[in-house]
Amino acid sequence: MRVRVRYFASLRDAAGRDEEQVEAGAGLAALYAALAERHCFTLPRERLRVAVNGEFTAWDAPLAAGDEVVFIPPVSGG
Amino acid sequence: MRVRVRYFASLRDAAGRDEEQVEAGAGLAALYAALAERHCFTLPRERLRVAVNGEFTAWDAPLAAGDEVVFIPPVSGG
Amino acid sequence: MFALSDQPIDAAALRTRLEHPTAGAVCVFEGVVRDHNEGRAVSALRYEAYAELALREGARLVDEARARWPLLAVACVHRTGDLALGDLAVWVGVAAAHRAAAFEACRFLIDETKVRVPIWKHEAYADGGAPSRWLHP
Amino acid sequence: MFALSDQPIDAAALRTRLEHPTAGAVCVFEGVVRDHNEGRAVSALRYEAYAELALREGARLVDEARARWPLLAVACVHRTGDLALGDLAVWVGVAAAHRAAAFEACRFLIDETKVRVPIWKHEAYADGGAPSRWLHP
Repeated sequence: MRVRVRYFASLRDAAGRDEEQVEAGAGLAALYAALAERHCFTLPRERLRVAVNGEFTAWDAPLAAGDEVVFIPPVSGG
Repeated sequence: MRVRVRYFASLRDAAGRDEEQVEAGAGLAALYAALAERHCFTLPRERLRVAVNGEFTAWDAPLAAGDEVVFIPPVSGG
Repeated sequence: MFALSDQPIDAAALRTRLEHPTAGAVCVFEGVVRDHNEGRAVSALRYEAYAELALREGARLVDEARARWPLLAVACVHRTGDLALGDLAVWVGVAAAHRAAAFEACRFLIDETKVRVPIWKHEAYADGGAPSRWLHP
Repeated sequence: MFALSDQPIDAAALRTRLEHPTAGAVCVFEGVVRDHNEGRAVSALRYEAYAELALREGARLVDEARARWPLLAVACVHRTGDLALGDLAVWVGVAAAHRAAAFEACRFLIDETKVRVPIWKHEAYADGGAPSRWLHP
């Protein structure tokens, strides 16, 4: 099952891209672990939130093919 | 000993004047009591502050001839 | 600075007094003349100040705020005279490096202004029966 | 309303959105780009937002504030893109009948924006040695 992952802030810099299509059969936590290894993300998952299709969601929420996934680093607006 | 009393807000309306020269030999509390009777002030002294020569002062502070006295009703700016 | 103004308050001009290179947070409070007070329709409103003491006490408030919080700029202006609905009655603005100080000092300044500075409000009411009055809360 | 803007924030235009006949209290918070952060001289600053979710979460914040306090008007705008020193990064304005609600809701909105809305700050520093970075507090 393929999903689209979009990257923001330091994750985009580390990934070197705005987005990519990836395999995500094992859920969001496993997906972040795989991408962190591939792109050398240094933020541990515990410091992130995750959004699917533009809404915050739980790390164990189910995924569907074509979903848009965003891993959300600690925010610093304001 | 004569002092100058200036009136503001409801005290001015009740006194019908901005200021007057009055005898004040017995101190500030006695002066307010006398003026309240003369002008039918309804505010009890406990609800007022008093200023002499442009500074808040205690009710038992000494007076000198020519002092400017202002009885300060509860304020309502803001 | 603490000032009285018998002319409409120019909020934009006051805001420029808060500019400072290390100011990261600006908090502004505006008190506006409402069309109602305590359930009565207000038709006219006037503020009177004992100016000498109001300015002195207002300056003291600003000094106290600067002593309690690390402020970079403070401006506080209260109207006097006749006001119309929607007019600014008071403008308080504070600049600080961080927002906690800006919010807390701004709140302190308006709260203390309302209880300590010798300024009085006179209200007239639209419903014919209620007489106009000085507010002495 | 909660909005993002890639153009300079027009504070005066936003202030007019808070006008309301029963508004007696207006509280405004402005976050301004400072020349220093954490002891380092800032030379350039950029904000990036995950816009779809930032707008949705921002609108939720405004709804939550309206549920907690009796507000008459709310406006909240956050900048994105490249900012200069002194530029407004965020503008939050609240109108209410009384000042407690205005202050508390304004503070709530900026506090929650800073921890919940997906917007990130990128800083570059004037002192040559320090590399630019995304802030992930």
